[in-house]
Amino acid sequence: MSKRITNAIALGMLWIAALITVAVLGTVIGYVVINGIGELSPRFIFTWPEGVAAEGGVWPTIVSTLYVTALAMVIITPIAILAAVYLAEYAVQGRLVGTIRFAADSLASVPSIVMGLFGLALFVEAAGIGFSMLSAALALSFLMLPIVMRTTEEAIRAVPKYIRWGSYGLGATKWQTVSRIVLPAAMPRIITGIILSTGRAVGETAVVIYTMGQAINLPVSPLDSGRPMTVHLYLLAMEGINLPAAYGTALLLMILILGFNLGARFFLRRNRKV
Amino acid sequence: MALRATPVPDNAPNKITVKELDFFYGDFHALTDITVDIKEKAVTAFIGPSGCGKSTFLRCFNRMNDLIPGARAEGLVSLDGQDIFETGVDPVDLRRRIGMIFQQPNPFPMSIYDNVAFGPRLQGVSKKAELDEIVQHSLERANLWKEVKDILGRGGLTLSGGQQQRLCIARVLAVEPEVMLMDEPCSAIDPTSVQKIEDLMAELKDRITIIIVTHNMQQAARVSDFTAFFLQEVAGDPAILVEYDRTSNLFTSPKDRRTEDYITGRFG
Amino acid sequence: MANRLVRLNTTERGVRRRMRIRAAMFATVVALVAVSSGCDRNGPAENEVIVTGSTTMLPIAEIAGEMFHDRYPDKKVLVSGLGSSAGIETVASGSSDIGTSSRDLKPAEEKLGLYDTPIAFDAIAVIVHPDNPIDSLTTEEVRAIFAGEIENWSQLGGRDKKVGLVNRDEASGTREAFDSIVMGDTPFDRTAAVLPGTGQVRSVVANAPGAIGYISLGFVNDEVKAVTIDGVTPTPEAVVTGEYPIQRLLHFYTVGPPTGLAKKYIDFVLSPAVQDTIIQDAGFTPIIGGDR
Amino acid sequence: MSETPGTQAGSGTLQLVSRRTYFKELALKNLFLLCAGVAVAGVVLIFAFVGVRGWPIFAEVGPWAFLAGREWNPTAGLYGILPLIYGSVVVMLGALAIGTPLAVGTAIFLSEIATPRVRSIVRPAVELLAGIPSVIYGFFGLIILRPIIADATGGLGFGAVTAWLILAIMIVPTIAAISEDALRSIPPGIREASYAMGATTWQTIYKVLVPAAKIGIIDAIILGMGRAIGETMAVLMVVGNAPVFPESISDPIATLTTQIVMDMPYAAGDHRTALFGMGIILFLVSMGLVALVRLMSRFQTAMESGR
Repeated sequence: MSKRITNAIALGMLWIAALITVAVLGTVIGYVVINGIGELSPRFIFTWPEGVAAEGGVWPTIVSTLYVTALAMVIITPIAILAAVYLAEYAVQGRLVGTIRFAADSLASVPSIVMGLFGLALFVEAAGIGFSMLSAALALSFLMLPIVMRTTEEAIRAVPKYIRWGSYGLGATKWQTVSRIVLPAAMPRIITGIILSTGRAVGETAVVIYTMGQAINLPVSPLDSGRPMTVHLYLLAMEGINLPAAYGTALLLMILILGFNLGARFFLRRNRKV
Repeated sequence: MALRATPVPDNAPNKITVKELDFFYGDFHALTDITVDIKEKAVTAFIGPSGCGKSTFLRCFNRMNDLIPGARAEGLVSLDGQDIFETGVDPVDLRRRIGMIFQQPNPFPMSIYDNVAFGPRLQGVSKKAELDEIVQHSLERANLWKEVKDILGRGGLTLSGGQQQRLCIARVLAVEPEVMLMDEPCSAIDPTSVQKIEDLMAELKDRITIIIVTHNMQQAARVSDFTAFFLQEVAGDPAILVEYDRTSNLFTSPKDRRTEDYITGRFG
Repeated sequence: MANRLVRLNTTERGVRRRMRIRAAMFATVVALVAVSSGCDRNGPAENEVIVTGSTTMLPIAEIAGEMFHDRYPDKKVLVSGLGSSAGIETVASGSSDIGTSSRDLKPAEEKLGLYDTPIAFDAIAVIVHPDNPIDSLTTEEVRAIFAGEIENWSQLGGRDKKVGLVNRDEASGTREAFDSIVMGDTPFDRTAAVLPGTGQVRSVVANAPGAIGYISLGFVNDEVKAVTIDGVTPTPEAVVTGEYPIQRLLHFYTVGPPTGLAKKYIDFVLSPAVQDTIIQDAGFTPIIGGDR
Repeated sequence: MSETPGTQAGSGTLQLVSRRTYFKELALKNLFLLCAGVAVAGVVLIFAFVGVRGWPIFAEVGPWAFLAGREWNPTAGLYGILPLIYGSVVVMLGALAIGTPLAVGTAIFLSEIATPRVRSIVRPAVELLAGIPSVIYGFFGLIILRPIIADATGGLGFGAVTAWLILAIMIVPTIAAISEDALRSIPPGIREASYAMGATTWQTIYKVLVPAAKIGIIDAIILGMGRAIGETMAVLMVVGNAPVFPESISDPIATLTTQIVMDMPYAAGDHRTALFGMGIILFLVSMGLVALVRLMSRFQTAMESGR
């Protein structure tokens, strides 16, 4: 076969691979939107599920999802950012840093079901926090930690050296340089990383199923249990009696996550000055 | 030349004294046996081919090299007679007294005002009126006030390259340094702005000791009172200080043949 | 404490059967029940009914409890699902007012002197694809199919088509009932697909020609065909008369005939307001006349 | 020099590092180190808490009976997880076989072929694919894909093949992103050199770029492998959950992850311990894959610096 034909066929295949990827995304989103759009109504969003087949709305599950996500974010953001500051600004390459990085990579790849079992064993049972927003948020924090850490470290490293020098040259201490120059300059990308990790937490199922409980409840205190949207969707889908509500929940979940993703992109584009 | 005030007298006090300085990056020996006295309230230029260690040397004065892992200096560098490498000396205090301007203009990603106020704020100045005064005074000394007085809230990065560099100078002036180190401050900006910065140096030197690293011999000849010529003769060997003299002497009657070769453009 | 318990339990509404409190929550709930019953029962407890027991019956007891509370706002029904045996035990020991059970009393438990009020039938239909020519099976045939001994419909005179077994998950009350009524000591075929929901069993059977599964009678619709068992068509009537074999009773047990608030609640559960709504929505067959 | 106008009062002798500043900076540094240590603590805690709960199963049943036992039947006291390991491996391999060409193809497309405009559509699409929750993939697989597979195979539609298709899509973003990074980190000069020698785009990709990015692509596949083994909800909803060695790829099957979710609601005693034991195995496998990736990058660095 001539060189040019081989080339054309091979490039065609690559096009097809990319097209399949985009088409699958389109199909999944389209399918959820088409089936779910009819369900969406203020009533569906703002009322409680009722009766044995969860007729009615999904309000408590939305609240549970947002509650646990916000709580996890509050817990993990400071820790992850400071950890990234350590790695990017303070650490000297060596065994310690190697260990920390390996641990972070390992955390990032822990199967979520294992994280769920861990949360159950440590927070729910051993620590006695019970099925609660707090237990779920703590378990989710470990999931978000490596993501926020990595994006923050990259963001910090992307701040030009010159800017740092300027600050040191003026007699700023390390912490003054980090807190007044480096972190503010890296903030848009750090926030983007946080938003993306938040999206991950919103979509997580296996971690929260064993840490938050499954009871439908409107959480008020962090010690309250609840049922997040993902678990609600899972139960509705597997039960298979009230599929319309499952489509509606799936669409809401998708809107939330796409919202987080697009929000992060938009935010980054608007603030990318440095 | 026209802007230069009276020549620096021979008996001007030494601001910085360097004796037998050797400098290493890990295993790499970058500078060896440098001995030089920097006169107060004069402009001293460091010239030499690229990679000859003149920037490294400059960064010894405010211990910026501390930030590079594995870098170490042996020998003596003293400021007003005090060893800056002495145990316990605070590099942060040192850097407040020895300001630095870099090759790449590096305003912080914040407003013009905040850029200039950054240093004073570090030192605990927080009163608005006081800061306003410092900011205005510093920008005036950097000849930038007229251009930016109405846009102080705008981001420092929105200025042109030359303006950015003058903003950085204003930022350094705001902390009232005794010495200003300038590491090729004009190599990344347009010629008109270069002129402005050179004028500025002449104005500033009656209050501040200035050391400038430049690869541009004409610039060294224009702005400096003293010039030091550095050279790394063999790749891999440490660089040395070949000759140090009044600029007028060094450019007109160099004592060392290597200096002569360099200034007449035979290499470098 | 009591308040928290209400939230924990009475809000467990939603999809049927998946509403069980997780095994892991077990200890917590037992503790909560013990504590709340401990303090509440000493005082004038006439405003609360404590109901514990069968997880199968948890959703109906709970939702009926909420409706009861809506009707009598000063009365509360606290429901928890601990399993039928625990329900019988707690009511006998006096730490709950009503014990719910999806099975009859074991001989040893009969000595406890509990009073039985059946509140619904749990009848299970065996379903196949509507195009499957097989219309009737015997209990033995159903058992053989689910044990994996009959692997092709041709063995029963049907088409040459592999049997696609659809089982429920082991936490399912329906599976528990089917296991005890149909399978007895015969183990299920473990190659069967295991689905954790009634609706999924129904929809899988509805579009796989060789499939067979079982669901509560109340969930049968025209997407699937419920076969006759031992010649009896599964209808509510056949269930009530006791002719249809795959069925069991759901019980409320009390210490002696129910009195006071417990009686009020039980009467409410037996009233059309519950029987015609929740009981049917949950796939159970109402008790008609309330006795048998 | 004190009479010099403009020089500030602080001139004169150099200040020593103040004790306050020194300790403040030191304390901050250690605080940051502590925060970084949370990652290490996380790994240790997971290992400890899942381990303590799961370890007894190795003692109770014996490691051999647990790992190599051919029957998972907790009600009968049989805790052999071989069928589940088998299920996990079958599901993972199939997903990789389908997903890898798709993902690497997409990565090559993005880095070598797509115009910036096309790239600006495809790349966010790949990233969004990563953002969709696994439960939605599972839902999609259960409602849309399963009936299609059922029609095609004549079975129920639950089984390895359905899981392959869903998982293949789910690992595309992981593999594609890392492969693309690897391809983009190849210096542009290498491409130009190849084109200058008269190579076609495909020859350049196949003979020059892919070999140059080989280690990065293998890393990507290993991480995709980890994702496939660890994925839970989406697989759970489409495999049929029969903990047996299936006769065909369209028969119900179960994996380590799905069996944990199926059994947790009612498991107690040894059964529950066994589920935690499966958790340890999953954790060790995922950590092992990460270690493998690190080893490979060390190997690559060694090779490059050796050259």
